Amino acid sequence: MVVNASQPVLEMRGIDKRFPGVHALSKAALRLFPGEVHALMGQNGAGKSTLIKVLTGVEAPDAGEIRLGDEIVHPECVGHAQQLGISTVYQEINLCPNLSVAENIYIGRFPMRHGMVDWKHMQQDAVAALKALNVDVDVSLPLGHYPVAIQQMVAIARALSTDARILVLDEPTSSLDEDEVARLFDTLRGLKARGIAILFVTHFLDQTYAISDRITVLRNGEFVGEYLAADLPRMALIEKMVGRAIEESAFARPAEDASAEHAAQDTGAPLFSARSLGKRGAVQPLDLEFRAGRVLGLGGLLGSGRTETARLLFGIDRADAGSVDCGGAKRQFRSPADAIRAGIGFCPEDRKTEGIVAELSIRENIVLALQARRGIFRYIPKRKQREIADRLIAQLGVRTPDAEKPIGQLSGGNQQKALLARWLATEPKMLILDEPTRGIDVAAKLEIMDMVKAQCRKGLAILFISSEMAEVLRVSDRIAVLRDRRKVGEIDGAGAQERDVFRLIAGAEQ
Amino acid sequence: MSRNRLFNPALLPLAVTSLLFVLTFGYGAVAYTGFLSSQVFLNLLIDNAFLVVVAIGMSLVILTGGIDLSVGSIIALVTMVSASLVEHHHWPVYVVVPLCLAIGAGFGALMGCLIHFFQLQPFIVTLGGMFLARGLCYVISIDSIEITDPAYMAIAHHKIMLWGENFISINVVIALAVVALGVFLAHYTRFGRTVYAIGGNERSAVLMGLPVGRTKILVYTFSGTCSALAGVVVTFYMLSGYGLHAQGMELDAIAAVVIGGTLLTGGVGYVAGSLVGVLILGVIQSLITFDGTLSSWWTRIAVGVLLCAFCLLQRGLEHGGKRQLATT
Amino acid sequence: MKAETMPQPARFALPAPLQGLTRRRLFWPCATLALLLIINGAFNPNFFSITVKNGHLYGALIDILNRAAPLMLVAIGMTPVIATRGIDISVGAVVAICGAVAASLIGGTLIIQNGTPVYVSQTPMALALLIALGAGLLCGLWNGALVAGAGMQPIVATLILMVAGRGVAQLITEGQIITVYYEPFFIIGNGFLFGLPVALYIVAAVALLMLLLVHRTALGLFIEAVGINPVAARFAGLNARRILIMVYAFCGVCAAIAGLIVASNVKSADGNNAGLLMELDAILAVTLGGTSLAGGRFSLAGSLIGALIIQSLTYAIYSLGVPPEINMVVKSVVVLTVCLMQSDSFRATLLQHLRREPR
Amino acid sequence: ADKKITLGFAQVGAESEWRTANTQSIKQSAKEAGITLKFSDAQQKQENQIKAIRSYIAQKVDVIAFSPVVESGWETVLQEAKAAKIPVILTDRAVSVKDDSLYVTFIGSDFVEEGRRAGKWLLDNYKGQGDVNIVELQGTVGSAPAIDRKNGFEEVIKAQPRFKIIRSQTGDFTRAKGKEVMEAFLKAEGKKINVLYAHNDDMAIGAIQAIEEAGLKPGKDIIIISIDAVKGAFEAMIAGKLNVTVECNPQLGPQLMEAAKAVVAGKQLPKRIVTKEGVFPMEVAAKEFPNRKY
Ligand SMILES: Nc1ncnc2c1ncn2[C@@H]1O[C@H](COP(=O)(O)OP(=O)(O)OP(=O)(O)O)[C@@H](O)[C@H]1O
Ligand SMILES: Nc1ncnc2c1ncn2[C@@H]1O[C@H](COP(=O)(O)OP(=O)(O)OP(=O)(O)O)[C@@H](O)[C@H]1O
Ligand SMILES: [Mg+2]
Ligand SMILES: [Mg+2]
Repeated sequence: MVVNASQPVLEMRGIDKRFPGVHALSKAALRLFPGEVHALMGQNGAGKSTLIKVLTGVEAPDAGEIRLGDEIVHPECVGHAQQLGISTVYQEINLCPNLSVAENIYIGRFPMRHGMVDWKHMQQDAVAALKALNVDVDVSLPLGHYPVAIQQMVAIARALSTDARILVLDEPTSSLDEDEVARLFDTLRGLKARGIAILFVTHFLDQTYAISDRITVLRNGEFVGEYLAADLPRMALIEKMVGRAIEESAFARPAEDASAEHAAQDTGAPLFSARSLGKRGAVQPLDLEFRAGRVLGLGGLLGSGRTETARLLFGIDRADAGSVDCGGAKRQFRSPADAIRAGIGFCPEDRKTEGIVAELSIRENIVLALQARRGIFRYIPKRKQREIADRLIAQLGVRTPDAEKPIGQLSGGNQQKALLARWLATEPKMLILDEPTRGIDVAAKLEIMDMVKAQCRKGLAILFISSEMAEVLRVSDRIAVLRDRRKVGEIDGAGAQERDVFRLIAGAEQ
Repeated sequence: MSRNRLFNPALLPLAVTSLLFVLTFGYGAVAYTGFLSSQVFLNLLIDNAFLVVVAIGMSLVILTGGIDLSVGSIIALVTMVSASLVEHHHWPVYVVVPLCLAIGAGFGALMGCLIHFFQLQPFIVTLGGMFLARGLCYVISIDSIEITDPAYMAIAHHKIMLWGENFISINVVIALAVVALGVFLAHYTRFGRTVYAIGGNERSAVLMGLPVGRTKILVYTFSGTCSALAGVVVTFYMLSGYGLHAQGMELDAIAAVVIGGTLLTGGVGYVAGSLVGVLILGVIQSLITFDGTLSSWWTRIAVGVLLCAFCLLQRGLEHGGKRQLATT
Repeated sequence: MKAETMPQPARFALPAPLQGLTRRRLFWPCATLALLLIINGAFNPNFFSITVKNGHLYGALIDILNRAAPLMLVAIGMTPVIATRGIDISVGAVVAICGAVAASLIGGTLIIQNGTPVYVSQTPMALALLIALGAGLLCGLWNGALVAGAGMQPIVATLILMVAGRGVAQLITEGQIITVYYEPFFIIGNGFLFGLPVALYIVAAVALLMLLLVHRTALGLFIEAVGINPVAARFAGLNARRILIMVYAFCGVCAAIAGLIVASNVKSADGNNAGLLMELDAILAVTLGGTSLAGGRFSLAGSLIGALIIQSLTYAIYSLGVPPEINMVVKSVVVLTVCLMQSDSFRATLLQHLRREPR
Repeated sequence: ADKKITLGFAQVGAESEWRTANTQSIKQSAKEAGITLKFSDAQQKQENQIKAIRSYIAQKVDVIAFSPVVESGWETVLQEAKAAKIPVILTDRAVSVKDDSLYVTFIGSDFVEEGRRAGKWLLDNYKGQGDVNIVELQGTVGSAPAIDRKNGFEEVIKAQPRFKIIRSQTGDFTRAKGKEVMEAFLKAEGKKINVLYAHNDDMAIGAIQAIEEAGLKPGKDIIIISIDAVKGAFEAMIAGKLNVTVECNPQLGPQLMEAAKAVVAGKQLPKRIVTKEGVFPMEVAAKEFPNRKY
């Protein structure tokens, strides 16, 4: 380890930042040494992203100093920070969906030839850069054609392709599956060996311990401490982040509810079932059954068609084969509104573009789906809206001064909770959760999982999609496995292991 | 790896638009005698050269997600300034033209600065610019000023003979040069790609460290310069300065750009498409004059209906085309 | 920081969250309007005087309100359209169409009744007005269908009606100015009720209706959601298309009412000139009122104030004796100044410079 | 004639009743004269007119006629017409070109002269004593009739210093604007206004409404002079609300068709064909009204 290199490349001290109504950072501090991977940890809204934005000149701090080597610097804009040798992947994917994949990697520093952008050269470079991350896509297509995970890989490729002294990665792995993460970590280790300092934010503790040398913890915008990863046990880290102790058993798979009533739910008629539902070019016709009080997990690798299945179920894309059976009635959902009326809710994986309505308040975002179902004229009075919003905010622990704040100003994890609140407000019969824990901190993840379970117990059916296989295994009663947009099998969730799923996936290969 | 494909789907709108132009022209050729001649096609270029020039500038602005309503007025202002300098003060053409371009650039840069530094909406700022430039015309003179300067006359009357009796004017050369410049800027320079990035997502462009502010100001400067150049082209075309020249041209330009396949929300489109857009507007007009039986109001209705039919067809074809591409 | 807190005059108490919002949003438009009125008053001593003439109030302020009525209506209609990220540049043409429809249906034929000549309407007036409003609705639905149904870009979709609509209006009037002789029709644009112009009551009614719809139903929420993030709105179960069509239809109806007021006011319909360039003024009014053209949050009251700002400015130009040649220059300078004043970053820059000056 | 003549006519637009009457007259008389008419509407844009003329050249019509939007800027396209040996007739207003062989003849009225006549009528018929305060409603800023009618009028009333234009503002040739501007004038100047000079009848009719609403008697408290002599003006005169209107004759059709035939037959035409135009004061309105076609 190079951790003990004498002098830090970067030192931030006493950083203060206020937003209207929020004290996002107060006396936050951070030190980065060359050749280390440094994890910045903290709960949702702890101020991690804000600290990074201050570092890279997106937000101006109200107080504090930033020292790069011996110099005090005041990064004015992202371009300036890049010149100073800081390369960043921001939390929400900040790329241009209309530009080609290759351009997204190289824009700002195109290879030029005769004063013109050298497209050919650039595309070759882009293919190579992505190959290093094991991504094989047509780099000449617009980025928007690809799912979030690919976009995230492109963002990483962009940051890696600069020669920076400092690499900042704000939750780069939130949509990636394990293979990709492993590949990314290999690359990071290579960079580390070259003496590059890497700042890394994640909510996956496994990943934190797999890659980082040192950990800085923030809580409520304040600096809690800096630790060597090796010296800080997992539960201690959680305690530092959350500010209170959490029992280890909370992370285990909850005990089975073995009541007779519960067992009956597995045998009776399902609440909803997809009957050879499919769409050409998207998903091969498949059957899925959703039972009250049961979680159906959807397993599969990146691009296996999980999101597309969810979209078909929710009526976003129109299926060209099959139907959804709701309590005996065959339905073909033509729009999300149809699905919602049938009692389905859907938390999309890309919350920025498909989930939140950024400039509207949290309250308005929460009641939106409920109000949409009631129509224009059966208006929920403001007072009632506030009641609903406040209740759900409290229930889900959304960190916000009040419900009238624009949802766009919340930290990512809190946005996700607010979206969940939107669907719980409609009291659905079934909830589709596509990557619901993306970007959510450990404590909140537990809360959300508990919520999911609690709702389940009240008779909600859930379709659960997550790139984190462990999570799927932990909550699902049954797991359907997809491969190449085809269902290849279904296994019982209880006692299932990761290798069972992988065996299914591999089995389909022959 | 870039997969080989027969056809790049991003080019579909452009192809559809071009196809529709050919179809429309073909219809005219069948329906009206005298329509099927190369000079009728060249006349489209001669008569719309200024619109082509403005539309190129406008394309870049629209690609950033902005809009420039001041173009028509800047044209009028430039014709007025050149006419009064040339006629009343006897300045030579080689001084007047660069000066006019500088005025246009300055005007555009000013609007760009307002938009960027004070976060004003492009629509309003350029609307203000539109009123201002038009107003300044009348400050110079409310009457039209005729240009009798021999140099101007020579340029205006110069015919570049192509084949047989067919000719184009110098304006056409200018317009095509601007198209080439526009295409080059948009697709082969950092500036151009930044324009697209801003249109795609301005915030992302900032976070990618691109020079967003500078590019936005430059885009309006470029559009201002194009408008000024279009003004010069108009001066050659009509040999007069007049405060009422090019009224409502901003809408024609916007329509041409949009018909050319560029999205008003920014980030998507081809600069070359705007040339086709202009040609389509031109051919609609030609069809109506060749018909020559429509009353004033039926003329308007016909233009509207053709525009509508055209846009619907374009959308339909694109939709169908996308499906075809998706299934193959 | 984006939101600048500024000193605010104390106002009547509103519920706390509402207070903060209205204050910040409408402060600058109101200030601008006040300033323009003061300038008007300074140069024209009679400006604020209101007398009673022929049993109704008479004065410059009444004129401004009365003249602004059509613009206010169109601005009310335009606001939700802009909130959904759209734009409707066909309103001027719709004004012309509806005025032409009403005028040509009503007309006025001279007959001798009990020895006195009276003008009677060719079509019952109520029916004629309904048909005119229906025409407006139809225009709006057409725009809505093109935008929401065919997915055309709003500016181009409405450009079609802007071009063709004027032709339709002229077709109805056959290029003539249709003069109306039927007295009851004049009430809409010229009549007075309790001393105030009837047109104002119409504006108030439409504005009230819209305010009710926005604040007492979910319409406001839906419009804003669709304007800010149409995808997310659809995923939340909104029928974005239906909302778009409604919004354009409403805009068409507003323009139709404006058309009736204009036609009634000059007792005639002019297919070519009625409502000419009104779309620009309406868009300007909406923006001056603080609604962003990028869609999302909107303010109806702001748009009304915006319309009044424009009309006061026009009035100032007329009554101050500004030579017509520089009308446009004056207008543009005022508009740009107002926009700058409303820009937070401009005020911040200005304040910085002022602070730097030695005291 | 053995072959049917084709006439390409590029109209300015349909911006006013006057223009519509003009168009109608041309269409009507083309039909009567057995001439094939190719008509196009430029919507007040010079570039559109030029395009239309180019397309007439491409269509090889026999004669081209047009009402120029402005005087200047026609050299290039007229030379093309000349090169194609197509004769050109101007209607309504002249163009300024160095080489006047570019057009055959010009049929039409003279806007400056109309302004002069309006001024002259005022000087001859104004009865009151002392200073005369005139307010002027101009046409669209920069448009030819607005400029010329203003100049003609001013030229005449300059002779008597007691006639003063105290306010002048554009009313865009429309009733609505005319009314709006007049309202503002009345508020600002009150009873001081003696005379209103409007560049067309429409604005005068709008202004009359404003004057009535202000409680004054148009035609008596304020003398009203306007130009064009459209039907509406006659109605106002019969009602005693408008004092005089100067005719600007749109019925150029018959003369144009005659000229077209003569040109094709190779006859020599005078460079300027003047149309018959009158001045109609209030007193003759009732008698003249039945003769009005537009
Ligand atoms: N532009 C803004 N305006 C107002 N408040 C903001 C803004 N950006 C962030 N905040 C607030 O600052 C606090 C810190 O947010 P930040 O995004 O830094 O959290 P985070 O630690 O990155 O959380 P997460 O893990 O969810 O990404 C939050 O309470 C958030 O609501
Ligand atoms: N490694 C990859 N290389 C190329 N294309 C990929 C890759 N991974 C995913 N894709 C693309 O992703 C699309 C499938 O996305 P979809 O979102 O349905 O999958 P998913 O199983 O939900 O994955 P995710 O984990 O991203 O949600 C396909 O169009 C496929 O082309
Ligand atoms: Mg964050
Ligand atoms: Mg997915």
